[in-house]
Amino acid sequence: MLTISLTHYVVLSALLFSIGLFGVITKRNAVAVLICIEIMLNAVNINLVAFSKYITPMDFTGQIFSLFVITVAAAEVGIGLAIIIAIYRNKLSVNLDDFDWLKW
Amino acid sequence: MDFPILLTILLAPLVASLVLMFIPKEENILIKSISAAGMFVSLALSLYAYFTYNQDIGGLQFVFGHDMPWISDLGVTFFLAVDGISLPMLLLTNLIGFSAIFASWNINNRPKEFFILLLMLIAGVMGTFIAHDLFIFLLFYEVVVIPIYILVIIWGSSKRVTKEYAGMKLTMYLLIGSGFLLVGVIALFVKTTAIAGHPDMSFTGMAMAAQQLGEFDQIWLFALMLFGFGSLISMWPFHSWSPDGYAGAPTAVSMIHAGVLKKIGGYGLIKIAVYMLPLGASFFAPYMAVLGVIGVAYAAMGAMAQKDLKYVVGYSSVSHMGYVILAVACLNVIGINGAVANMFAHGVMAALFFSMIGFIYEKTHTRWIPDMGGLARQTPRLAVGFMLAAMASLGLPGLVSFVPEFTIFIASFDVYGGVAVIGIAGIIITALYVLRAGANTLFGPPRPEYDHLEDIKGPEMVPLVVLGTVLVVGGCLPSLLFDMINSGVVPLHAAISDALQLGGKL
Amino acid sequence: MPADMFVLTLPFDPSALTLEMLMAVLATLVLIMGIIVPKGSRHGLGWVSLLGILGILAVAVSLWGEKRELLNGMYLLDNYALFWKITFMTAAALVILGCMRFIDNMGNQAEYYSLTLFATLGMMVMASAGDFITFYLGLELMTLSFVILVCFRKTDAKSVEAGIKYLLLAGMSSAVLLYGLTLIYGLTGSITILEIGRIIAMQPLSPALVLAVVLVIAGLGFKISAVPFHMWSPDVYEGAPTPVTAYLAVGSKAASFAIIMRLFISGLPGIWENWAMVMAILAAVTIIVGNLVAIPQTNIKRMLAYSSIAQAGYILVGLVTATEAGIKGVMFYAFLYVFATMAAFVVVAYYYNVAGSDELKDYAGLAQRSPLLAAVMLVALLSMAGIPPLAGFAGKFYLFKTIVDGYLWLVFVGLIMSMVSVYYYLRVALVMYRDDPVDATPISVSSPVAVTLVFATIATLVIGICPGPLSEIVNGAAHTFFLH
Amino acid sequence: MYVEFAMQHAWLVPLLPALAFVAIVFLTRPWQKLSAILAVGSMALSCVIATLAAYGIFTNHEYAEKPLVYATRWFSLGLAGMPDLQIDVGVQLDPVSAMMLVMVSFISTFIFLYSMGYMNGEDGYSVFFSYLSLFGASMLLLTLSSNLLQMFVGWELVGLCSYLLIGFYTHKISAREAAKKAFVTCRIADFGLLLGLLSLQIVFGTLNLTELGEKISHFEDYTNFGILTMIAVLVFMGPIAKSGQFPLHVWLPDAMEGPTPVSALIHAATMVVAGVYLVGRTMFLFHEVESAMLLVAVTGAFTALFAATIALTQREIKKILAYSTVSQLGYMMLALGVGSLTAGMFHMWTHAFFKALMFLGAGSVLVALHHKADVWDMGGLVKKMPITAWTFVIGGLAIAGIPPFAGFWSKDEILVATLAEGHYVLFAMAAFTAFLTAFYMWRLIFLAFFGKENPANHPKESPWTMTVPLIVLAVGAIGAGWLGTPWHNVWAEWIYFGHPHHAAANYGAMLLSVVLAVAGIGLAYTMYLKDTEKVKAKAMAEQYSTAYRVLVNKYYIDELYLWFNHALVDGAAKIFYLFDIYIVDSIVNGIGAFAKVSGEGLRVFQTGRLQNYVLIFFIGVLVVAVLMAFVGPSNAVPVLGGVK
Amino acid sequence: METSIYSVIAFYALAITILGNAALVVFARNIVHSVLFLAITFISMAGLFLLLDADFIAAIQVLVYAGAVCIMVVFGIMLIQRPDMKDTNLFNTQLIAGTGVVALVFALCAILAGRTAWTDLVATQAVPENTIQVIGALLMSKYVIPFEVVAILLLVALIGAIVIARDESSAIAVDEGVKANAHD
Repeated sequence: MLTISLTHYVVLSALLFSIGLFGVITKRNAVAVLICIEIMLNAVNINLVAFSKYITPMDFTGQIFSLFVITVAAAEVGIGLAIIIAIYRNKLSVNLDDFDWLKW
Repeated sequence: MDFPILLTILLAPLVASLVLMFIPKEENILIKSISAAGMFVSLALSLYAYFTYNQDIGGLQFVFGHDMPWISDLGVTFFLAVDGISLPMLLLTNLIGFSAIFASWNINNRPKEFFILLLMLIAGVMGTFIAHDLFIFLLFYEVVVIPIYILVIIWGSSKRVTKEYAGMKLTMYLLIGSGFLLVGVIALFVKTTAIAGHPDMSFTGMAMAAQQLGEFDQIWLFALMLFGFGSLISMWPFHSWSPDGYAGAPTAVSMIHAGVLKKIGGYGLIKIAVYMLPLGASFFAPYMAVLGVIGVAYAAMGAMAQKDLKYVVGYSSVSHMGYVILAVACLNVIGINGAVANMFAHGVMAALFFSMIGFIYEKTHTRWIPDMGGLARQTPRLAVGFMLAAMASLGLPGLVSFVPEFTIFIASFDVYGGVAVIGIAGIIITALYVLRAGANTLFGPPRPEYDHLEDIKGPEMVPLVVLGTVLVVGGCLPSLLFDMINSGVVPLHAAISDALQLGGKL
Repeated sequence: MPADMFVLTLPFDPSALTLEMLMAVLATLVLIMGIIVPKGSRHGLGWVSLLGILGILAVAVSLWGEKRELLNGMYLLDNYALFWKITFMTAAALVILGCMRFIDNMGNQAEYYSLTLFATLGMMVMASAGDFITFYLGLELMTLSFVILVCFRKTDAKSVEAGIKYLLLAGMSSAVLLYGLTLIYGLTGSITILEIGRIIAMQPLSPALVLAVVLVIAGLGFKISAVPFHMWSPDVYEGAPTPVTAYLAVGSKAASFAIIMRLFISGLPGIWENWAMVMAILAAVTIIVGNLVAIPQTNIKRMLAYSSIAQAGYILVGLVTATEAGIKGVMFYAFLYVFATMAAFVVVAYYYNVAGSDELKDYAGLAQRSPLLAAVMLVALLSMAGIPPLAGFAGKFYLFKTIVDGYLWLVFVGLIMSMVSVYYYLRVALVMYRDDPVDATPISVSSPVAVTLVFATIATLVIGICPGPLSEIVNGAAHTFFLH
Repeated sequence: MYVEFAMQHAWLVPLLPALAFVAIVFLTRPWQKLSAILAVGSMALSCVIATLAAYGIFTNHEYAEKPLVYATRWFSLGLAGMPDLQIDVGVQLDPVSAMMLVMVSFISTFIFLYSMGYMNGEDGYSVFFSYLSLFGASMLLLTLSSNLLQMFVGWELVGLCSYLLIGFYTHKISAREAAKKAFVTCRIADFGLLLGLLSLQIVFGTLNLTELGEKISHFEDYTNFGILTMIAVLVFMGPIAKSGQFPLHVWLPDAMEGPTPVSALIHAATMVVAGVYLVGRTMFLFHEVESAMLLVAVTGAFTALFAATIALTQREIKKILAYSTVSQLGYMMLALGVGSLTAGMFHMWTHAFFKALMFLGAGSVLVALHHKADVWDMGGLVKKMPITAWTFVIGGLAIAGIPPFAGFWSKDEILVATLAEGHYVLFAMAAFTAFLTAFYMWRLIFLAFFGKENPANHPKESPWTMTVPLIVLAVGAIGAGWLGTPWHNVWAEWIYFGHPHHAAANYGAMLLSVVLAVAGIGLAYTMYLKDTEKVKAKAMAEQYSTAYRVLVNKYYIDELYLWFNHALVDGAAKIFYLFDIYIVDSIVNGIGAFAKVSGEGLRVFQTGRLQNYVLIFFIGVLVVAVLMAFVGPSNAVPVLGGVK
Repeated sequence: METSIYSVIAFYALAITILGNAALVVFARNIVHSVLFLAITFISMAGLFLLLDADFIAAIQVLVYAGAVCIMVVFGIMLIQRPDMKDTNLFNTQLIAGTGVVALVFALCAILAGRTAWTDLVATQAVPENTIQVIGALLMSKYVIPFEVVAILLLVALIGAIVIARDESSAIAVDEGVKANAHD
């Protein structure tokens, strides 16, 4: 208990991932879903950085990986917001439940 | 290299259909003439091939492309060749194809597309009979299905079932069947490659390896092939596409389908399934015999209950194919000879039947037997054709189907005794329904509403003349047909009986 | 360890990146030209992109046989990668050539073409990727480009809806994928696929690895739209502009397969037994669901979407045995799938310009209005169904022959369902051929489209009738896969 | 020289009419007279050749022991050297076939000639002659066959011609139905025959008559002897229908729907005796099997009696003749069944003449009366149509068995043979039949030709083409029997099975048959000629009304068959068909529907809601995880495979 | 293996902050609040990264996430949302099913990942002090290809954002924007 091992980080990551996932599944607002995805990606980053420290401390692989993940995530948010704006223009709503034109 | 006669036979209709694509669709007569010309080339060449084939030597002749690697990692070569089994089938295809062109002479609704598809269909069927490579065989085997579907949905007719339903049922049935077949073929390929050490998909090469397979493998592979080919040849209980399909299809398609396409099933059963998997064949032979007999009796009874001419012939062809299956199940020289010959005979007869029914339908706009009668007075030539076909159907001696049926009876009675008797009894029921249909259509008091009908004439006579001639000549001189088939069956039987002996059967 | 050590010791040969660099330059060039060229003549950008792709394609062909390994296996240039790149570029070239008019109607040509090219670049990176980071970035480059392309018709509610669905689901799935990848990284301490392969073969199977593989399967299964991770694809395919759908269906899927094979066959062969069965089941479920749900569809794009789901199932089959023959089958099938899908979608796109609808019922009488379009459509669909003598048949033959021993049931499922698929393909034929058109005016097919269609059709036929040459090439490509 | 030529080229006999058939169909159909002449001419030529060939046979006694056979391969299967199946076609000339050849071609020639007049003005005149030619060819082929399958070919072809000719008046529904009935009835029997042939081929490996005869007589596989019985019974099924034996006689009376020359030729003189001929040809088989012989004999005797009783009450002239034919065929079978090929063939020979004569006479009457067929409506025709009437009377005497007319000698031969074999019951039946025959035949003659004239009729004697054959046949009906008188039995020297047997003249039997014949004629005379108002006849019909009804309705056998056909066969067909479309097809459609429904069902998951998709995605993840983690490869379901 | 008591406390404190705020992001009924909690989560994450000797990543985390992303999101919200922010972030109808599935997914992850013997894999070395320099060198050498790709990816994102978000009515203005950005 009083030592922090890699497992702690892994479990923390899993928890965060699940919270993000919960948001993705249950939130109505598109923006909220978008940020919940970011939370999931952050969970991944926890893993990466933790592994980087514990498993490959000399290689920085995980850190660099997480760097790229952050970058991509940011880009994704940018595009996501753009799309949300576009869809808001079309439907005057950001409620995901309203977007079921395409189905069956 | 010699003149590639088989390739020319195969390509002539394809070239014709290619030419048709560039003909304006209003050129009605030109379109039909080109189609006829294409088929004529094929027919003439296949007749030439038939009569120059050296029966004393036997085996594969007019070989083309056996050294032409096609897909080297599958061991596929573009191997075209004919032997005594495939040559009659090739000839049959051409006879019927040629007749079918003329049977469709009155098609004026989108003729260009019709003839393009028809020629493609015919070429596809021919391909299956001349391919001596399993892959190439499969290539042609399924290629025919789609033109048929389109032909049915555009030019077919809706009676008891809609033509859309009929076409789809026909297509789906055959495709599902071929799906199972394909599983078998792929598995066979993998297993023979393992045995032979190198891939080889030519019939002979594959058979040599396949015959060494263990009994269990042979049995399940044969089961798959039996289902695939069986549904194509409308083996009971996989027959139900056949009557509906024929009823929905336009004349030419019914002719080709009942005439030759179905025969691919029997042909494949003999030249692929039995040849390659003799142990499987001997395991399934009794079941096949039973199914064949059931098919004969059941379909004949079904035919009795029909009032639509095409349904009568549709069921009847199921019934006749029962004989073929029964014959194959005998697994002896006489039986297989009979099976092949019966396929030939039934092809000619069914095609003639359908072409005549087609003309009747074209002229009277009905196929409903109670609505007809006395046509023999109004359209005597049509009646002659119809009666010829009917008589051939009931196996009248002097027509081509008698001797094949006789040989089948001999073989099956010898091998299966009592079971075969039920099948042979089919000839009685056949006589009943064929005569009933024929008599009620052609004889009896003529109906005034058909007084204005014109008898068939000109190009419409071609099916009657061509197929009728074959019916009679083949009936009087069965050796013309049987010597040919026999030259193919004897080596095949020798191969399988060797394999059976090795496998401890027989 | 001093940082400059890395710099000195790592082998790096920029010439191995020729194709990618050329593609990046081309894409940027098109983008810039879009700004320079006046709006009225941006039509020419399509031709620029096309010629550029063809040029790069030529370079790719000339590179055939090269075999390099950059940065300790982080970037691999071999015939395997080259073959995939050729596949992507062929698809891109076809979609550009075939849909120029559609794009012109949409506007923003410069952005469209450059994004298409960037997406291609992403795929090319994926095909060559030897490590997780390169792979992930290639994947995201491709995905994000596609996201933008999907909602390119932003005034169309369907397009934008498809866009948001794609973005969110893709983001979510990349998170899942990444989670899996990080676990693998954590377990092996490496992100280089080949090295991972070596390490995992020596390790006992740990629970985290199971989880990682599950998540990776899910994440990549999303990209190839394997059931049950496929849900996005019908909606997105339907909503996206048709050329995008086409490219999405082909390119995205093919690239994902390229990387899946690298990842699973090179990276996880040690636990082959574990994932092979899952792959087999996924393949079966995908084939079944894709084909069955396609049956009741009324929108042709949606139907094609389901059919392409089923196609993914077939391709998955090649993965199950993790052998060279399987890889070869996948590559062969993917290549021919390009032509069939492109042909079908180009027809759909072209017809949309004429009829303004993608509903199946509006295809009535197409055969009479334009025999070419109808025939191409039919050929394409039947090739997907695997009807000989079209390419799909040979492809299925190659795929299924690998799994006869051991997974016979899957052969049954695959082949029977492929025959079932003919049912809904033929319904299209039914509408096109049987019915008479409401408006009988013939459709004149512009020559670029005609060239595309005829080329794709001929390719489909040639590969089907004579698969030998392609098969040899693919054999060569698959052979290099195991040489690292 | 000519004789030698004819014997070596006997195959020309069937070929010539066949060529005539082809020529008429393809060339001369538009020219009616030419067609007719072609048919008659070719048949006459055949007749000449046949006669010459027969002369050759009957002048050289070794042919009676060893037939002249020449044959060629028709087809064969299997290796060339030792085929698995070989069927030859060829010619077998021996006294039996030579006799039959002459009879058939001779009678055919005259009936063809008769038809030229009879059919004058009918539609399809040429077609009629083409059919006749085809029939002639087939019948002669059957006669000459050296191989049972070849014979079967001819057998079926005559059946076809019979079908075509019965249904010649295509516009008549009754003709159509009768034709169908004839064909189908024969077909049922042919099924048995075919099975018999198959068994012969399978057991003995050949169907050549001579070889079969050889092999069967040396067949010593006694453990398997039952098979011979079975074969014999099966083979006999063919003749049962073809020769109108009970219970498959039903088609023959109906066959009278055809033109009268057809009835005369096919359904009296030639085709119907093919069954008798077949049994005669395969005597070597029946001879080996006691029980089969008995079956033949009993069938024959019963049929003879049975048909004669029906004939008593019939009113249509041709129906009466038809039942009489059935009855006479029964005689022939009886003869064969008691082992006397001689007697059977002899009766066939004489019967051909007098029955053809009577049919032609009936045809002549029908033409004159515009096809009014009821004998009760006739009467006194002898005045207007003397040739027809008196030749008919000759026929009547012949059939009744009044010496020295032909029928007497042959019938006597049969009775004697039956008695000699000790079949007393059969003898009694045959004798009683003789009485009935004389009665019903003379009933016909008295009613039609004598007595009061019916004023409604305006009969006129027929043209020479019709009367000449009548006269010729009348001569035959008188003299044909003289070949086989008990005192100088030329017939028995040539036509026999086993050894020629010269039965001594049995005067008792002779006397009995004459007495019975005279009694029959006398009874007919009293009832139908003397009693001008036919009171007795009517009274009898009323007194025994049940019996009368049964007889008039032919023992209700047709009704029984009709019921069987409709209720059982058609009913079963209906059931099969319904089974097909509702069960078999439903399964097929059901599978299709299942696919569709499951497509629809699976579609429901595609709600269009993004977050549903995420949910399903993760459910998928869970399932895959369970599969991988807990099902794992070590304890994976073996069905799913996975062995590399 | 972190044994220092401070790091243990720090870990738990950060973990609780992260998880708590992440939960608040999800449960907040106001979207703006959610974003605020998100920012806190991100910043605490940066703390966690520091704890893991990844100072460069921590910096980037703050800059990119807490700075750029959150601001961008707020901007986005402001552009589209009505002035009243109440109840802008509600749950949908899948709450129960979602909870179930998520619980299972968590169980799966936690069990499978948590039960793994990570300690066997742990390396003994420590992380070098100077991370930025090494990372920089690595980015330019070993990870040069991903680095270039990510550059292109950002360009794509840029184009995309513009293409999609641009209002067609003011197309000219956006065209200018594309020009400006394309020269980057």
